[in-house]
Parts: sequence; structure tokens; C-alpha cells
Amino acid sequence: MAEDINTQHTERTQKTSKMQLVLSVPPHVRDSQSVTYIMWCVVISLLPAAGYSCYLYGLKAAKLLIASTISAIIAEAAYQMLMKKKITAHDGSAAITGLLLAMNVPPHAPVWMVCIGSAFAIIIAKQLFGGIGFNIFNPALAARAFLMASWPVHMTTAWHQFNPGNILAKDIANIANLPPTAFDAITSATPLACLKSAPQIIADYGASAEAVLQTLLSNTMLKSLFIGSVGGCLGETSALFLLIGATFLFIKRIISWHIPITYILTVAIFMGIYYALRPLPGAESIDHFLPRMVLFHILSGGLILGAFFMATDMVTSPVTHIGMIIYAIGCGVIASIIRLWGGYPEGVSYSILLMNAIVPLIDRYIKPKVFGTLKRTTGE
Amino acid sequence: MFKTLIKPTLILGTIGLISSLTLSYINKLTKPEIEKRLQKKKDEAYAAVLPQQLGYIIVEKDKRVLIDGQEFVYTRAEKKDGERNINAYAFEIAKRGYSGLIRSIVAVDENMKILGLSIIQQTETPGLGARVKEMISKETFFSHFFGNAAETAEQNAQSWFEQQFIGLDCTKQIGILKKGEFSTASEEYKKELLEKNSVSAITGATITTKAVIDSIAEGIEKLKKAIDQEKHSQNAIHKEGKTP
Amino acid sequence: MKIFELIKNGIWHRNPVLIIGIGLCPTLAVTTSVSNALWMTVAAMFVLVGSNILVSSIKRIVPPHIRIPIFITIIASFVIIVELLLKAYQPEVDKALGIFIPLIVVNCIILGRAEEFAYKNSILDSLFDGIGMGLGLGFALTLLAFVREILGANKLFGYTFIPGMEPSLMMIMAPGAFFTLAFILWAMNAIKSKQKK
Amino acid sequence: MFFSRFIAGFKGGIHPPENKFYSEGKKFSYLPIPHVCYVPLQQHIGKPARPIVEVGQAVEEGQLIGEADGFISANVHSPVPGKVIDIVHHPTVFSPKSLCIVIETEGAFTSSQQSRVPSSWESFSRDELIASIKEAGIVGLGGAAFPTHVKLSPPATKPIDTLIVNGAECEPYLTVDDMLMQTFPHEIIEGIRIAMKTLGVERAIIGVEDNKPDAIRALRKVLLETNAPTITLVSLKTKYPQGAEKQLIKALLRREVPSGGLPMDVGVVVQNVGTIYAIREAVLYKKPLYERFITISGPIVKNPGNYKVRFGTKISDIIDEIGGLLDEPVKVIMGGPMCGIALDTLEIPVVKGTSGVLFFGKNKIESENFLTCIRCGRCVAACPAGLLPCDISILVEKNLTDALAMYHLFDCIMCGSCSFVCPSKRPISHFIKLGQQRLKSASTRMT
Amino acid sequence: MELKALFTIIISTVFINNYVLSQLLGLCPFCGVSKKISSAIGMGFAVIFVMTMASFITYLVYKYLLIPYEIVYLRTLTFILIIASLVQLVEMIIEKFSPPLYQALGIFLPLITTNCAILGVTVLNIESGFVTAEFGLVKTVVQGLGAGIGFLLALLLMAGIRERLELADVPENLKGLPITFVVAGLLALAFLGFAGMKI
Ligand SMILES: Cc1cc2nc3c(=O)[nH]c(=O)nc-3n(C[C@H](O)[C@H](O)[C@H](O)COP(=O)(O)O)c2cc1C
Ligand SMILES: Cc1cc2nc3c(=O)[nH]c(=O)nc-3n(C[C@H](O)[C@H](O)[C@H](O)COP(=O)(O)O)c2cc1C
Ligand SMILES: Cc1cc2nc3c(=O)[nH]c(=O)nc-3n(C[C@H](O)[C@H](O)[C@H](O)COP(=O)(O)O)c2cc1C
Ligand SMILES: Cc1cc2nc3c(=O)[nH]c(=O)nc-3n(C[C@H](O)[C@H](O)[C@H](O)CO)c2cc1C
Ligand code: SF4
Ligand code: SF4
Ligand code: SF4
Ligand code: SF4
Ligand code: FES
Repeated sequence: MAEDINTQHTERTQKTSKMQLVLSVPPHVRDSQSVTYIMWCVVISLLPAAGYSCYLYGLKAAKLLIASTISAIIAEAAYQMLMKKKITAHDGSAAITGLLLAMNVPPHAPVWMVCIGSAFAIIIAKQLFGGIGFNIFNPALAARAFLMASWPVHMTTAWHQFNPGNILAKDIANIANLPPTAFDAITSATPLACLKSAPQIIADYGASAEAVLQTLLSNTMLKSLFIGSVGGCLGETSALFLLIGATFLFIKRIISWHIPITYILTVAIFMGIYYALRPLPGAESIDHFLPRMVLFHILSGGLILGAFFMATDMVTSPVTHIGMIIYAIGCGVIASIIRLWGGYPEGVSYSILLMNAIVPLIDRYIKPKVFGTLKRTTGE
Repeated sequence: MFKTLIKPTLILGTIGLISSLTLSYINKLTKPEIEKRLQKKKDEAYAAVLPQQLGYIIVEKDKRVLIDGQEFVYTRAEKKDGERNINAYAFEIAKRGYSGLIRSIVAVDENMKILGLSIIQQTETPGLGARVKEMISKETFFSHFFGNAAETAEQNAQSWFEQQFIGLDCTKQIGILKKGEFSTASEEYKKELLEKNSVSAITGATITTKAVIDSIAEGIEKLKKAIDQEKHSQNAIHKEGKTP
Repeated sequence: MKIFELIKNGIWHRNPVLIIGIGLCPTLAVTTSVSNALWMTVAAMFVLVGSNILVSSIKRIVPPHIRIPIFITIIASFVIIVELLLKAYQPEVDKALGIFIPLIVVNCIILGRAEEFAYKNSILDSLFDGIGMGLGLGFALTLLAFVREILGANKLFGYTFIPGMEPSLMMIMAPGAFFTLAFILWAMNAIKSKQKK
Repeated sequence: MFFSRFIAGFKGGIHPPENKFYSEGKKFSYLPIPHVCYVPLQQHIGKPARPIVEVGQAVEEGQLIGEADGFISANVHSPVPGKVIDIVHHPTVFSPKSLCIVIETEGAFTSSQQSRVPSSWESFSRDELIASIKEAGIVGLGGAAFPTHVKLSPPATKPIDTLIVNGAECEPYLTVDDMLMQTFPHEIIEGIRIAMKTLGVERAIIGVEDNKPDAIRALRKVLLETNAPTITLVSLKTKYPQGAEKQLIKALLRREVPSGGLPMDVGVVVQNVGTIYAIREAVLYKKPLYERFITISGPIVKNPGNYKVRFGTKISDIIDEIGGLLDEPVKVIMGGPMCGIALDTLEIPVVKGTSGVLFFGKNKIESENFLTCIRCGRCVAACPAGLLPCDISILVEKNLTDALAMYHLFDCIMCGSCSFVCPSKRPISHFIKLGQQRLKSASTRMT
Repeated sequence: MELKALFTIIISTVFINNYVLSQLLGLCPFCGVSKKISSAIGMGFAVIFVMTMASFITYLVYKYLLIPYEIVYLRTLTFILIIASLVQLVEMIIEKFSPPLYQALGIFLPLITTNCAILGVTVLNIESGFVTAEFGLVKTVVQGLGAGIGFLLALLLMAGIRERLELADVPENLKGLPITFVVAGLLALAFLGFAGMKI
């Protein structure tokens, strides 16, 4: 393209001898945010949550985070070297992918597994499509789905054994006087898994439905969910630290409200309607059951992480604001459906992946309204 | 007319006829074999859940009854214990597991204690749910083809998962323990399971495990109803017999 | 010489799966293990060779405008024969391959060869074309199954491959099938474009 | 009835750093007359003027030297008294080789001090008004340099009800319009009344961005004094490209100029404040358009400010006159940084459409390597025309001209907002221009 | 029969056990006709139509012809002939009565005869045990419909993605079929999210 621009001017005679004026096409000023800048900002915004998970889970978590990030960067560089492409591994996008992948695995997952996952994310989900900007699926989530399908046991069981001495789980008070075994079962599983298997806990440990619900929806539990003292994937424990990072991204205008807010609202509304129609057994005995349940769903699992950091991945989300809203509603509905009826306790990552597949169609049919015309679509 | 319509029809008809004839001939040839195998398979399944050493003899095979509007198939076996006839029942039951139906044959004695369980059909994830049929074997590809045959372990007809159900009491809820693989060799483990009336789940496949347990419970319910029905109808026959 | 050509064609130059890209469903679905792949090859080759010979031998009396129904009838008959034989003598195989045995009927390779080759060539050539194409299918199936069984189940012919390795279960599920085929086709394309140069 | 509103106005738009501080509030100063002027015969959209002087001929200041040739064309006058020393091809912003009349300054400035006695324009008929505007060679000073007399005489089929006066000046760095409104508020209001009479409209709206409070205050004061209820002043939200006419019309009147249409299709004519000022000069004093106010600015200019410059003055002469530069210039832009054109030589003369000249030094150069589109959607959000700049840029890059047809390329107003926001630094608006060219040549091939 | 059972069948065939992405059926048209969205839509609707019709007819033939005359072993032959003639018939009828529809669907219909998803759905209908189930016919037809919708969904997603990939820097040797399979693999991974769903 540069030649193109230059040829337009070659005929001009250069009268002022020593001066070499630089030509460029308008506009001559550019926004200061470059791709690299944006990507490293996202990395920084993830650091509070990542650091907190190291505090919670200790060295193991740090190892996972670092190994995953580094192997993603290495995979990117290695592929680009092998294919003789320009090396862009330092632009931070691979680092985000690696970091997010690690934040999406349980704290005690084996290190070799996340390394394979990172390589899968970068090579199969991203580089085979042409690298940054061309991938259809969110690389980190594609890799998570790959790990889930490949080593489901590591992905669904390696939750607990916290770093001794941290505040985890101690916060949650056994206010409902559950039998200690049942209480242990509740506090040592992820909250969503616990909700899903509540009937079984009730059957297995002889706890009452009310007591289990009371524990799950207690103030201390909700507070722990917010601050992050209950189990979960590395990055999904603390809503607070994720929100700090997300605020940073908002301030930097790297993400807009459309996707995260719509996503979370959709889940809230869906869950609100569902539990209003079919309250859980034991719900009557809990005051403010509905708002508590909705809050529980918002704070638990990867919803905050997914809504603010993964659904917002610009490459794999629509370009128009209306498209983004449709996409986010789709994510919310699918995530809720999987949470309520699916085989997994958590549906955020699959919901985003599935909506990624629809993004090309959304982008094709949802187009901005052209100024001076009545139609919205420019195609067909 | 002849060229465009009749001739093609004739040819097509002839070919259809020839192929049907051939096929029916082959069908005739293979049919007994297929039926034999199906039967054998079923017998094997029954034999697996009602092993001979227990001494039961099948008396009523594949009885079909309607329970709650659905067909229920069960088999009754008997053994003599002095004066008394001891009954045992085997039934086929299916329930949705992680991905698709899991069909099993279960045999219980009069007290609803499990005599044997055999999973005859499942489409669970290989390496996870599909491990319900996993045999314990240390054999590897290399040892099998290149190593010495001595390592080859003896093959059991039942998987470790199926075996751990033997002896559990179906009148009570069967529990799930997550303690890793149940080893047929470990007496202690077996004792613990019996004590807690539980089975050990396959790691990462609780859904499959639960589906099997639930299907047993469902089957037992149906079986009880079927036995009741049987008694009723026998009573009715008795009454009818008496009235004239 | 021609025979050799025909077989080479089937396995390599005009490999139905890897080059032409047809007959994909059985290729992906049944390649969870090498033994499944081999049995599928046997079954498909039986139908392929049988229908090729038969079509070639009756090509003179088949009017062109009704040839397709006739081919389908012939192919379906062979498929039923295979189905019945497997049910009778290899019930385990029948169960493992399941619905993909009847689906041999619609496998584009077979109808394609009947139409493209057998209908125009001699019986002997058709026989070897059938064998060649069958081997080509078998090559593709076995290659896929080999990769998938080892990576996905850590097994080969049903026996543990490397004790202690944790296989990637995905490889024996649908996504693994797609990825493996993608990589094999990628390699094929690379080889082809290198040869062109 | 005047009121002020804060209106966001149109969809899209961006907020580039304004950088107006260099020249903001700097009073107009008059640049000395250049020794030699290169007066292009093409300083406007449309056909170039026809030269009517010969080499060696003496000319007066303001004498007609190029005659409008055709309907859309404009007269060109001599900016200085002197002698025509040559008629040559010389680089201008319009093309690398454009016919210029070279005039060497000589003699007395008789005509510039023409009778400064205003004629009473109220007695002029519309035709007389248009004739004097045409005579003065006035073209739009807002950038596009479209002949003003054409704009002010719309066909009878297009009734006009509103004159919009564009005082938005949304481009960064530029401050001429701001200064003009501060310095000559009476003149501008009078000019508006003249333009209204010329057009025969009852209503005029002045749109000024709210980052020019002094200009707003000055105009408002005059409006109060003169009690002109048909003229309103609207304070607009500062947002680029608030000054683009379609966006301005939308913001002020909620009317959308139809795709492919002109402002007159929705009953509006838009004129820049500079143009309005020039109209008044032409009507009242018969003063032809041979000089204008421009902003000279940029980080390396010693005395950035707002200057009155004669057309034909070369940039190199300007540099000397304003006291030089602090550093070697690396990039020189004629116009604003968003729409302006980068020059490759300082020999280029100032023309009617020149609203400013900006000088940048070394630290301005960025490597212009662009990356692949990461589909961030910023360009889509920024595009005031409602296009999909990202898709268009990719299609042009991949040379897929056929697919371009349905992307409304010709609705692009070339504002450059898309390129500005793109984090991959893609020269999107340039791609769009290329795409337009390819589509045009494709359609001519077809016919 | 509750509506829920039918709903379950639809959800199951469209999402949980999608014919293309998890059962690996109908892959040839899936790869062959997914280059453009417009043809994907045409093919998808043609498949829905034929699948539903074929499910209906094969069910009747199986239940009232093959079983009573004890010739179930002819199932494959009968079904494929039924499908072939059905496609022919549909083609003729549409051509006669709705030329525009024929324009839209016409070119896809002949391809459908050799689409194994169609034969697959008819065979699976039988193997799902619908023949002996109550309301078997309705369930069969619904399953045919669901399978068709699932096929359309997968095809549409793939077509959308492939149109976008036209503009992507996919490595030269990976273009065409190989990258299509990579996408299919990732789609299948995403659809695993529905696995184990209980409705
Ligand atoms: C690819 C994949 C396949 C799975 N297959 C099965 C399965 O066959 N049976 C099963 O019970 N759970 C299966 N699961 C479900 C999970 O392992 C689930 O978390 C588990 O059943 C819950 O039980 P746990 O408490 O033992 O982890 C599968 C999960 C994935 C990701
Ligand atoms: C070919 C052409 C014809 C035009 N005709 C008219 C016209 O008849 N009336 C009018 O008011 N403006 C007319 N315009 C002027 C435009 O409306 C607009 O003011 C001009 O292009 C400058 O706009 P800009 O400075 O926003 O780029 C015309 C412009 C062009 C290019
Ligand atoms: C992106 C863009 C921004 C513009 N901004 C302004 C502006 O701030 N002020 C202005 O007077 N004209 C601006 N224009 C030009 C106007 O569209 C329009 O041509 C002008 O106001 C017409 O008046 P004129 O004929 O008197 O120049 C802009 C044009 C474009 C394309
Ligand atoms: C706001 C934001 C969110 C991102 N989220 C992800 C993500 O969830 N997964 C990922 O692999 N990359 C993510 N990236 C990085 C980058 O967009 C991604 O690697 C591209 O998909 C690669 O083409 C994100 C980038 C930004 C700016
Ligand atoms: S040319 Fe640019 S700066 Fe000047 S007025 Fe128009 S938009 Fe504003
Ligand atoms: S230059 Fe064209 S495409 Fe780009 S933002 Fe402006 S109007 Fe939109
Ligand atoms: S702003 Fe640049 S990177 Fe973002 S979508 Fe537009 S073209 Fe692509
Ligand atoms: S008909 Fe044959 S070639 Fe066409 S899509 Fe099906 S398999 Fe591929
Ligand atoms: S569609 Fe299944 S084999 Fe081709």
C-alpha cells in the first residue's frame, strides 16, 4: 500500500534539497492506543485476580499461570517462525490467551495439561486461521473446551486443598447447623457444583434442603463469593478483583458496557424468572430468596470473568453495538440453560464459544444504519 | 412405449426380483445363526447375573407385564432350599446416563439383594463413563504382541464396576463413594462398601454411576409391582377356580 | 501393468477420501480404533468390488436413464449381504460399526465408482478399480484410526500403548476426528503442492 | 428567539486531541505581501478558470486574471499588484502539475484600498447579489471550495428553508473560524443576512462547537443587540466531525441528507463562516476573494497564530515571514490533521480552500506499518456515515472489488475517523478511497 | 403423550446429538455446500423437508410392510429406494407447482439422495425403538424434523464462518477442506457444552 501512496506524488519535483518531507494519507493524527497497548492493558487488568489466586492457592497457582502464559507465547513465536511469518508473539495477545486459559482451569490441574492447552489455543484455534484478528473462536475458551473434553477428570475435580493459612472458606459460617460432613461437602466444592448436586448432598449426608440452601445463600457465602474465599477455577474466585481489573479496562475505554452488562443482566433475568416460577425446595424459608439466588448466580462461577474478559474479546465478538447486544443475550441464555439443565455446573465458557460461531452471521446481517438511508443492512 | 416404459420397468423389476431372491436366500442362511447368537448373548447375560454356582434355575423366562403403561420384562428363577422354593428375579432396565441410554440386566434375590449386574448397552464417553465395562488388565500393546504372554492377566466376565454391586441391598438407597477404583482383590474395600451399602464411583463419571444406581431403584419398584400383579392374578385364578 | 496403475490410483492419486473428499462420514465415525477401521474397510471393499463387478457385467442391458436406481439396488443388496453376514458371524463388529454398515449404501465412493468407472469399463478392470478404491479407503481409515486410537485411548488394537500416559479423550470423540482429518488433509496438500513444484 | 442547546447530534464521531492552544486567541495579523505569487487557476471544485492575462502584462490587486469557465467554476483574481512573469505548471494541493499564473509584486496597492464605503445591500436584488458573489470568485472556505454562487442559487425544484452557518471548526489545531467569529461578529451576522436574502430564506442557524465560548459569546452579544429573531445560534457538543455538513444538518435540524443527495434535498444550504465573511466583503465593497485568514500552527512553529494570507503565497515564504521554525519540518500538512493533505514540497501555494498549514517535526513520524484488523469495532462505532469501515478495508486490501458494491462506499464523507481510532493503524479511509476508484473503474468497464 | 417428550427429541437432535457435529453424519454435503450462506440455507431446508417426509414414509413401510411380512432384513434396500423416489417425486412436484421454490431448492435435491444423514435418520428412527413406542409415528416425524433442523443449524454456522474465512490469512495448504474440518472440530467442541443435558 505504501507504494500506492507514494506513486501519487513521485512526479513532484523536490526543490528544497535537504528537506525530506514525509508523506502519508490523512488522517495525520492517530489514536494513541495500539493493538499492543490494548493487549498489555488487558494483561495488567487480569493481574489483580491472578495475583489473588496465587495468594489463595499458593505456588501451584503461580506455576500454572506462568507456565501457561509462557507456553502460549512460545507456541505463537514457534509457529510464526516455522511458517516464516512475522513474529508478533510480543504483542500481548498470546499472553492474554495463556493467562486466561490458566485462569480457567482448577487450581490443582497438572502443569503439562495447561501447556498443551496453551499450544492448542494458539496453534489450532488462532494461528491456523491466520493469527490475530482472523480466529473465529476465542482461543482460550476453545482450549478450555479441548481440555474439558480431553482430561475431564483433571478439569472437574482438582478444586480444593487451599493454601494453608489463607482466609478461604473459613468465612462461611455453618449458620444452618448442617452436619459437619455435609458442611464440608458444601464448602469444598465449587458453589455452582454444589447447587447442582444439592439433592445428592441432601440424600447422602442427611441434610435438610432448607439448611443446604440457607448455607449456599447465606450472607457470608455471598460475601465470600464476592471477595473470593470459595473454590473455583484460578481466575473465577474473586469477583472483587476481577471487577477492579474490569474497571481499569472501562476507564481505558478498551471494553464497552454492551457485552458484559447485557450478558450479566440476561443471566440475572433468566435466573430470576426461572426461580420465580420454580423455587427450589426449601426456598420458602429463606427471605429474599430470589434476589439472593440471582446474586449467587452472578457472583459464582466464571460469569464475571467471562462477561468482562472473554466475551469481550473483540476478535470473536460482533463489531456493531446491536450485534454485541444480541451476542451477549445469546451468551446469557445459553449459559443459563447449561447451568440449569446441562451436564456441567458451569456454562459460561461454552456459551461464549457457541455464540462465537454465530458471530459471522450476526456481523453479516446486523449492520449499522447507513446515514441518509432507511435501511439497516448494507448487504443483500 | 416399449422402449421408454416397459423395458426399463421390466429390467428394474427383474433386478429387484433377483436381488430380493438372493437376499432372502442369504437371510435364510444367516437367520438361524443370528438368532442363535442373540439368544446366546441373552443367556450369557443371564448367566452372568445369575451364576450357576448359586444354583438358580430359570423357570419363567422373559415375562412381559405392563407397569404404569410401560412394558416391563423380567425373568424368574428358583432354587430349592429344602422344602421352600427360593425365588430370584432378573430384569432389564434402561436409564439415560451422560450420553444416551445405559441398559443393564440386574438379578436380585427374594430379599432384593443384588445377585449380579451386567451392563449390556451403553454409549458413555470412552475413558470415562464407558469404564463401567472396564476390565482390569495390565496388558499393553507391546507386551501382547512383543512381550511374554505370562503377563496376560486372567479375564473376568464382569468389570470391576459391575462386580461391586453384588450383595448390595436394594430396599435401601445405594450410596456413592468417591474412593477411586474398587479392586476386586481388596477384601477390606468390599467390606466397607457393603457396610455403607454403597458403590465406588468411576472418577469423573458420577453421572453414569448415578444413572446405573437409579435404574436399579426404578427396576426394583417395577419388579415389586410386577410380583404383586402376579400374586393378584394368581389369587384371582384361585378364586375363579374355587367358585364354580 | 494396468492393474497396478488402478490400485495405485485408488490408494494415492485418486484416493477417494484424502484427495477427492468423499465418503467422509464413515471415515470419521468409525475410526475410533484400528480394528473398527479395518473391519469397515473389509465391509466397504466387499460392497465396492461386488457392485463394481456386477455393474460392469450388466452394463450392456442397463438403459442409461434408469441406471441410478439399478446401481442403488445392486449396492443395497450387497450391503444387506454384508450386514447379515456380520450379524451372523461377527456380531461384535456389527455392534461397533452400528449404523455405518447400512450407510455404506449412500457412501458416495461406491455409487461414484459404479457410475464413473464400472459402467464404462471391463469386468476385470472394475474388479481392480474396486480393490484399489477399497484399499484407498482402507488407507485413509487406518491412518486416522491409528492416530486417534493411540492419542485418544492410549491403545492400539485394544491394548494399552504406553502405560501411564493419559490420553486425550477428545481424540476419540467427534472433534478429534475432525482435527485428525484436517491435519492429514493439510499434510496431503503440502505434499501435493511440493510435488507440483 | 434565540436559545442555546447542547446537542450530541449525530451518531459516531471521535474526540481527537484538540491541540488548538497553539493558536487559540491569537489575534489576526497580516502577513507581508510575497515577492512572487503562484496563483493556481484551479482553486475550487469544478473546471479550472480560463487565464485572461498574458506573460508580461501588468495587473492590479484584485484584477480578474482567470475567468470562470462553465457552470461550476470560479473567477480567480490577482492577489497582488504586479507583473505576470510566467504561466507555468506548478505543484498545488489539487495536483502535482497545475496551471499557475506567476505574478511578481510591483507598484502600488491601489485596488485594495478601494472605496471602503459600503453599498447598501438591502436594495440589491437576489440576482444582483449572486452576480456580485460570482464576480468576486467566492468559493466555500470550509474546505471543499465549492463555488458559492452555485450553492446560493439552487434550482427552483429544491426549495430551501434554512441557511446553516458552519462555525463548528471541528478539526484539531485550526482556529481561524473561531478567531473570525470573535473578531468580526457584526460582519458575520450581516453576512448571514446577505446570504439569507440571496437564498430567500427566513431562517438561519449558526452552529458553533462548545469549545469556542468566546466566539459564542461574541456572536450572541451581536445577536442580542441587533435583535435578529430569524438567526439562531446553537452551541454544539465538541465532537469530530461536527462540522461535516450532513452531520451538522442532522445535529441542528434532525434532517438526514439522503444517501447520494445534497443538502438542498432537505432544504438546507450550509456555508462556512469564512465564506459568509467573504460574501459580505464582496457585496459591500466589491472585494474579490484574493486573500483569506488561515491558521499556522504545529509544535515546531515559532509563532503559531492566525494570519491573513494572499493566495499564491508559497509555504516556504510563509515560514520566513512568520519567524521560522524551531526544527527541521518532517511533515507539513495543508488543512487540518484529519482531512488535510501532507505536502512533499514547500513550494505549494496557499489557495482559497486552505484553512491552515501545520508543521510537525521528527517526533511526529510514526512507523505506518499497519496490522491485520482485530475486529474491535471501533471504526464502526466512530463512522458518522454508518458504514463498516473494517470490512471495507479488508475487502480492498484483498482486492475483492465485487463484494464492495453493497457496502455504500460512496456514502463515506472521508472524515478519517475510522483510521484515527483503529488500533491496528490501518489507513482505512485511504482504502475506502481506493475502493471507490476501483468501483468506478469497474463500472465504467462494464458500460 | 406429553409435548415435553417431543421437545426433548427436538433439543436432543438439534443440540445434544447434532447429526453432523456429534454423530458425524451428512458430512459430505456439510463440507460441499457450506461455502455460501445462500446455498447453505437452500440445502438445509431441502434436507429438513426430505428428512421429515422420509421419516414418515419409512416408518409406515417398516411397521406395516416389512414387519408383517418378516422382511426386515430388506430395510436398507427399501429405505434407500424410498428416499431416492421421494427425492425424485418432490423434485417433480416442486418443479411443477412452484418454480421459484424449485429454483431455490432444485439443485440441492439430487444431492440429497446420497446424503447419509437422511438414510441415517430413517435407520436411527427404527433403532430408537419408536416402532413399538406409543405415538411412535409422531416421535419419528419429530425426530426427522429435529435432525433436519440440526443439520441446517450446523450448515448455517459453517457457511457463515467460511464466508468470513474467505478473508482470513489461512495458510495456503490449509485452505478449503482442511480448515473446514478445523472449524468443524472447534464447533463440535463447542457443542460438547450441550452434552449431558437433561431436559
Ligand atoms: C468430554 C466429557 C465427557 C464426559 N463423559 C462423562 C461420562 O461418560 N459419564 C459421566 O458420568 N460424566 C461424564 N462427564 C461429566 C463430568 O466428568 C462430570 O463432571 C462428572 O460426571 C461429575 O462427576 P464427578 O463428581 O465424578 O466429577 C464428561 C465430561 C466431559 C467434559
Ligand atoms: C458535483 C457537485 C454539485 C453540487 N451541486 C450543489 C448544488 O447544486 N447546490 C448546493 O447547495 N451544493 C452543491 N454542491 C455542494 C455540496 O453540497 C457541498 O457543499 C460541497 O461538496 C462541499 O462540501 P464539503 O465541504 O462538506 O466537502 C455540489 C457539489 C458537487 C461536488
Ligand atoms: C469530515 C468533515 C469535516 C468538516 N468540518 C467542517 C467544519 O468544522 N467547519 C466547516 O465550516 N466545514 C466543515 N466541513 C465542510 C462542510 O461539510 C461543508 O462543506 C462546508 O461547511 C460548506 O460550507 P462552504 O461551502 O462555505 O465551505 C467538513 C467536511 C468534512 C467532510
Ligand atoms: C478485551 C479483550 C479480551 C480478550 N479476551 C480474550 C480471551 O478471552 N481469550 C483469548 O484467547 N484472547 C483474548 N484476548 C486477546 C486477543 O483478542 C485474542 O488472543 C485474539 O482472539 C487472537 O486473535 C482479549 C483481548 C482483549 C482486548
Ligand atoms: S475542513 Fe475540517 S476543520 Fe475545517 S471545518 Fe471542515 S471539518 Fe472542520
Ligand atoms: S472516513 Fe468514511 S468510513 Fe471512515 S469514518 Fe469517515 S465516513 Fe466512515
Ligand atoms: S478499528 Fe481497525 S482493527 Fe478495529 S475493527 Fe476497525 S479496522 Fe479493524
Ligand atoms: S454427493 Fe458426493 S460429492 Fe456431493 S457432497 Fe455428497 S459426497 Fe460430496
Ligand atoms: S454424507 Fe455421510 S458418507 Fe457422505
